[in-house]
Amino acid sequence: MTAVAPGSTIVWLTLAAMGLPFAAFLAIFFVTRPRLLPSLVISLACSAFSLAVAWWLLIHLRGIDAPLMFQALWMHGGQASIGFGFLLDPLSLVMLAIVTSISFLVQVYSLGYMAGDPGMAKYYSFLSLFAWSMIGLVVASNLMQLYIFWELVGLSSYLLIGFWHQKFSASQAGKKAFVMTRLGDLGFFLGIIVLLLNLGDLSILGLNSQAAAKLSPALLTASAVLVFCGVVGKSAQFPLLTWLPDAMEGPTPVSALLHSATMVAAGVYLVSRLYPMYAASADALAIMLAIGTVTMLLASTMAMVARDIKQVWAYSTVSQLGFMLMGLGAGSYFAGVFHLTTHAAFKALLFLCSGVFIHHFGTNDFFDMSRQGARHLRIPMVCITIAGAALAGVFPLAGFFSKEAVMGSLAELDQGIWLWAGLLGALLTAYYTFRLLFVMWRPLQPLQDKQSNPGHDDHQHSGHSSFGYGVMSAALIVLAGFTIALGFLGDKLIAFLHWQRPPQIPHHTWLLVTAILVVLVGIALAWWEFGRRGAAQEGFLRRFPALETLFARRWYLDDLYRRLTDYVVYGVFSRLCTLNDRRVVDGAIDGVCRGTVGAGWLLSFLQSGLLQYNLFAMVLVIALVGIYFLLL
Amino acid sequence: MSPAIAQYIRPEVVAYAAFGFTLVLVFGGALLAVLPKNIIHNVFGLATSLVGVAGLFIFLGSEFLAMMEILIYIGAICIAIVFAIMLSQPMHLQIPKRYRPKLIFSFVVATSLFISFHGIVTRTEWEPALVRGGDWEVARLGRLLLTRYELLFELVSLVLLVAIMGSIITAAALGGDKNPTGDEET
Amino acid sequence: MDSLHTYLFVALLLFCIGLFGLLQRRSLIGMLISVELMLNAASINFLAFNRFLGPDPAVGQIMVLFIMGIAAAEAAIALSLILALYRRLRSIDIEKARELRG
Amino acid sequence: MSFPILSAIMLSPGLGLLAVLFLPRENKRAVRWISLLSAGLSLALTLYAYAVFDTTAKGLQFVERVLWVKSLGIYYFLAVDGISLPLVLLTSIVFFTGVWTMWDLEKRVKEFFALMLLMVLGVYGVFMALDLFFLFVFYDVSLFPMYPLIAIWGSTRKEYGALKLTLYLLAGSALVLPGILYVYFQSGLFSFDLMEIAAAGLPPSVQSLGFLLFLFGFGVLAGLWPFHTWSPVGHVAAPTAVSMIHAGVLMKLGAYGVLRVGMFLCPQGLVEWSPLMATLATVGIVYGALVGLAQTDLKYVIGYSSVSHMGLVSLGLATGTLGGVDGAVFQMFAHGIMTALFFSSVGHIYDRTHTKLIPELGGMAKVMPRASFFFILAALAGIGVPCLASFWAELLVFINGFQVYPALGTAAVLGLVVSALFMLRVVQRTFYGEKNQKYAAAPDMSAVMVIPRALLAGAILLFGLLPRLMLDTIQSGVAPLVELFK
Repeated sequence: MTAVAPGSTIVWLTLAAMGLPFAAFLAIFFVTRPRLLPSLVISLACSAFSLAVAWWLLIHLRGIDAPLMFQALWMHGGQASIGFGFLLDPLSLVMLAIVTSISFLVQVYSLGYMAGDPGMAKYYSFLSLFAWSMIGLVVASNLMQLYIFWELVGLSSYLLIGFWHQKFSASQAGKKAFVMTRLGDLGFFLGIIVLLLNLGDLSILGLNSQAAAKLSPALLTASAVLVFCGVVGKSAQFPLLTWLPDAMEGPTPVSALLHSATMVAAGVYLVSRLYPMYAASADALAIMLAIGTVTMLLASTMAMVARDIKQVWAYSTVSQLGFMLMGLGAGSYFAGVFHLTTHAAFKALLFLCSGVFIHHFGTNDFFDMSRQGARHLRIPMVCITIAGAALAGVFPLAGFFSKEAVMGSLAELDQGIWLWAGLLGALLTAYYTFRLLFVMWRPLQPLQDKQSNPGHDDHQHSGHSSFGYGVMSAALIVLAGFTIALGFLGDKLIAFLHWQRPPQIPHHTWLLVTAILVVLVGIALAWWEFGRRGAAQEGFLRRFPALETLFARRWYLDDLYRRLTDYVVYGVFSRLCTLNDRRVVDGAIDGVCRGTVGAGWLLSFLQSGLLQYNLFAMVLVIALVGIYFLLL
Repeated sequence: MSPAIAQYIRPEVVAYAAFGFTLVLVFGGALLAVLPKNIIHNVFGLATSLVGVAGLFIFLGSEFLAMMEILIYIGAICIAIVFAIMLSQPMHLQIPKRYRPKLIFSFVVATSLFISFHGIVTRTEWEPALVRGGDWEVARLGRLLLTRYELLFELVSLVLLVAIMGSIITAAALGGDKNPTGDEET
Repeated sequence: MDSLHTYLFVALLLFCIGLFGLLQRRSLIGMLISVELMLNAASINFLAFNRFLGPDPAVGQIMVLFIMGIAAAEAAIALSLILALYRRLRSIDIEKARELRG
Repeated sequence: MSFPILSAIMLSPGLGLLAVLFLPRENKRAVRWISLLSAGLSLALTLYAYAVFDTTAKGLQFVERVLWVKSLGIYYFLAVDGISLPLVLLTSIVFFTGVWTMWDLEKRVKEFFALMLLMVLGVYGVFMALDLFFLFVFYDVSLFPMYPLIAIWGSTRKEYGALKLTLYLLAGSALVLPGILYVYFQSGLFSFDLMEIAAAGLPPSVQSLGFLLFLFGFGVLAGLWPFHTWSPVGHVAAPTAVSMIHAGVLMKLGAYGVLRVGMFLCPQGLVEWSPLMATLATVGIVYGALVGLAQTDLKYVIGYSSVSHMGLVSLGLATGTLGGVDGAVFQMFAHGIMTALFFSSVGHIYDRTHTKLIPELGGMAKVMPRASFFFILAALAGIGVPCLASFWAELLVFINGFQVYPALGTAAVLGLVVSALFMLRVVQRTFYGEKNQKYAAAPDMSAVMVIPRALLAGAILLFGLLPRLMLDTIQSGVAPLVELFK
């Protein structure tokens, strides 16, 4: 697949789409931070521009048959020469469209949500920084540039999570997110080095085409797995997933933008970007499939017991990401990407609706929300139900089609276990989604008077102005539209992704039926325990308390990491090193000083006033020298 | 004198006897100067030893030096020492107690030096100078002192002058000391 | 009597006796006496070389004269120092003079 | 001969020193202005030299070579190539901002600036001199002012810190001197000129011992692992500008010494001892980060992070590959600027709150947003966030480190995660959290004082976004050097 040099208009437009958000960040952060309005205008204008460019490119390049690549030399040192530029092919165009539209919607939504927050300008500058790094990541032409923007995305997520840094928990969550993703990036970086040293060049097209040929299978799998570590870190997969639920400390629009649709999807995007390389090594796909499944099941169990609305959606994001990786691991490139697209839409919608509720009721716990009459807010309730249904995979909505695509790919695999895991995951997803929806629709003891305490969970702000509510609901409606429409675009997407030559995906009617059945069972279970008139709204897990605390404590992963860092890193290593530093090295040096001083003191005895001793010494020496020469 | 004794009074025997007597004088005096605790015996020992040394000078062929030796060493230096003894009061009463290890230690050091130097002396082959003058006349000595070694002569006198002045000043500095005897002080 | 070695032996013995005296003496004057002995030992050496090996007899004798002169000067100064020391320390015991210690 | 720009750069602090010495003590303003002017002059000249420097031509430029002592073969030989020019630029930037940061110093201003000017004169000399004799003389000239600067104007445990630092560094130079003499005599040329000796080449046995001497002699100043304990103690004790210059520039002196004298004269020595050097460096990286975790004093934290970053430099040098040495030199520059920014912001915090202890300092971001911004930017650069200068350096060093020593490379990269953890932990403990009531009244940086820090931050950002500005120059200097190691 040789790359075609794009026309100059495309070059300038794409570079502008990449550069403008960065310019906005610099302008807002350094210049217009004190004055709010100009900062908002700059940030929204740049985001709108990138959105327009993205959609124009998508439409304009709809029929292209070869990727467009433009690259300029950014840095060269020794044999590592790193280019900067962009690569436009169906995958990056689709992802670019998703990223820019959701970031624009979130910026619009934040006008309402963050109104009155003292650091709003700084918040928008960080959003622009994130937009720049995400766009840079999506259109990156070589793996190193992708890695650089990958790190920048991590940085902006750190800044945004810890936005309200007066709250200790927020700064703690930010630090945890950064360090955990950094741990993943460690593997990614090593993978890049291995690829660079063995392949010489890191351009994505080069990797996809020659990697399988040039690298030995073992080396290919090793580098694929190492790069996958980055995905595990960034998309919060099995070992490193505890940072995402904590990342909910950040403002909700941030959770909607970063921690549901775009940033965490970067990992899945990376895998699909290098899919030909991954497809070449079966073991890498197997590992991906395994980790995806484990994460999916683990996270959905955690979501079943969470009481905080954002935590539920965070766990659901982790599990859906696992689901996407299962799709990719099962060998279907289209399933992963399709689910990623639909998931971005409805998960963002879920978060934004929860944002409205949090903004309105000031509490994150959806049981209190519903008791305070959450069901009276018309638009968010309808949107959250649509999105919830899409998440669970109810028929007409986007979620159903993409889940069905993934299930289809799982069915292709020879071992049946993966399919069963997928179905179980679908069941659990349906259960915890509708658990939340039923609790929201049918509160147990609804407070009669609908007093609205407009307090916000963490910052003061005078009653939600109608403008704010209007803006927020506008964003919700647009996203709801997407959730509904996206489902039907499946076949157009698959054609687009495979350069107009879509592979024939076998269609199992029995799979379709079982999927629908499983979802209905999940909904019924949720209805039985939460929706029914006399339901106790406690969930069947109440009967197994041990299991419930296990899920609530995130399978004790957090405690493991806490113990690891506290005892092993702080306790053993740094104390050991400080001790060594203080005692051994310093000790040695001070010892030497004391030694010299002591020796000096000792020698002073020789200088006793007694003349005769000196004489003794002198004569004795002469005599001994004489005798020595005699004996010689 | 009976013939038995006569056969001993041959000139070389007399010479050896005389040499032996000088050696006895020298070493006896030296031991006397070193060993006894009483300072007066030491001075006396020194004097006898120097007389012996003067004798040796005669054996070594320069009578003038022997005379000089007796004049300077015994005449001047020993007398000066005696004066010092007298001036520093009844010190001969304070017999400083002998310090045994020091004694042994210095004996060891002295003998080790003796052994090493003796080894050196016996090992080296002393060759006499190629041309050797025989003129031992004192007049020549005087002429040389005032011609070739004139500087030496001046130097010695200068040193002596300075030494004398120095000692006077050191002693004079103490003149101001009201109670030279220092008895009353505690 | 007429071989160099005997004279060297005598001088060396005298020198070592003087040295022994110097080292074990507790009083300054004793030390002075021993120094005189050592100086005379040196003079004997000079004259012995003068008689057996020296090119010109006069030189040796001048050297000995020189030694005597210096010895006299030295004795003079030593004695005045001894007196000064006595004034200061009330005794001429060498062990007491320790001001110059390290 | 064209205008002797290098001597001009070096002597402008010299002239400043003379002028300051003749000024009356009370006239503090004049002293400050003159030292700032001389620093500004040397900065301007360096920027001009940097612009005029022709990156395509390999080898030395702006050469000034005058025979000084015929019998010993000592030449007044100043020249600059791709390796030393960035470091001269670093010195001028850090010195200029250092003098500006110490603008409101009140205690014995004249002596302070005189000593600072003397030190910088020495540093310029080392970076430019290519004659072993002059190199060593300037090396010691730059070391000696360190003692009075820390002992008089320092803070916590200043006497101990100053004494320890100076003794350490002199012990280091005590190793370097025999090395120089050893090389001088073994080469048999009876000339101290570095180029001549390198051209003539030394027998391998000489090279191996010579390299060892230079490695450990200069390594002490470069903060090589076992000899690093003086640097945190020294930095904590030193006043702001001195620790800026010291951590920012003097530690690079050591690394430059190892590079210019050690590796240039004894390439075989490097080939032979590079495993040792690489291991020590990697231990330094991980060790510095780990110990940094346990510190409570801000300056200690920065001190240990400098040890960790200097370990990176020595790892880069140890690889001996083009990319590795490139990365090492770039890291010297980037780390210099970053540490200078670190110390100037901590200096500001310390001057206003008189405490550097992290537990007491919580929530400073609200109290002094500007100082916190600069500190956080430096912290992010320290972690190696892309688009900031030290990212590219670390990238190059890790790639080549991994290529030459895979195991050490992985350990070094692991050190990166630990350093991220400890830097963020410090930032969180010091700046985030509730507004600090105890120091609420502490004033933030005045507009004038922001300019020097902004200059440093701008340099980090500029060379982060456009690394080729620096890398092309460095490459032209490193290329001829790397051939020697084949």
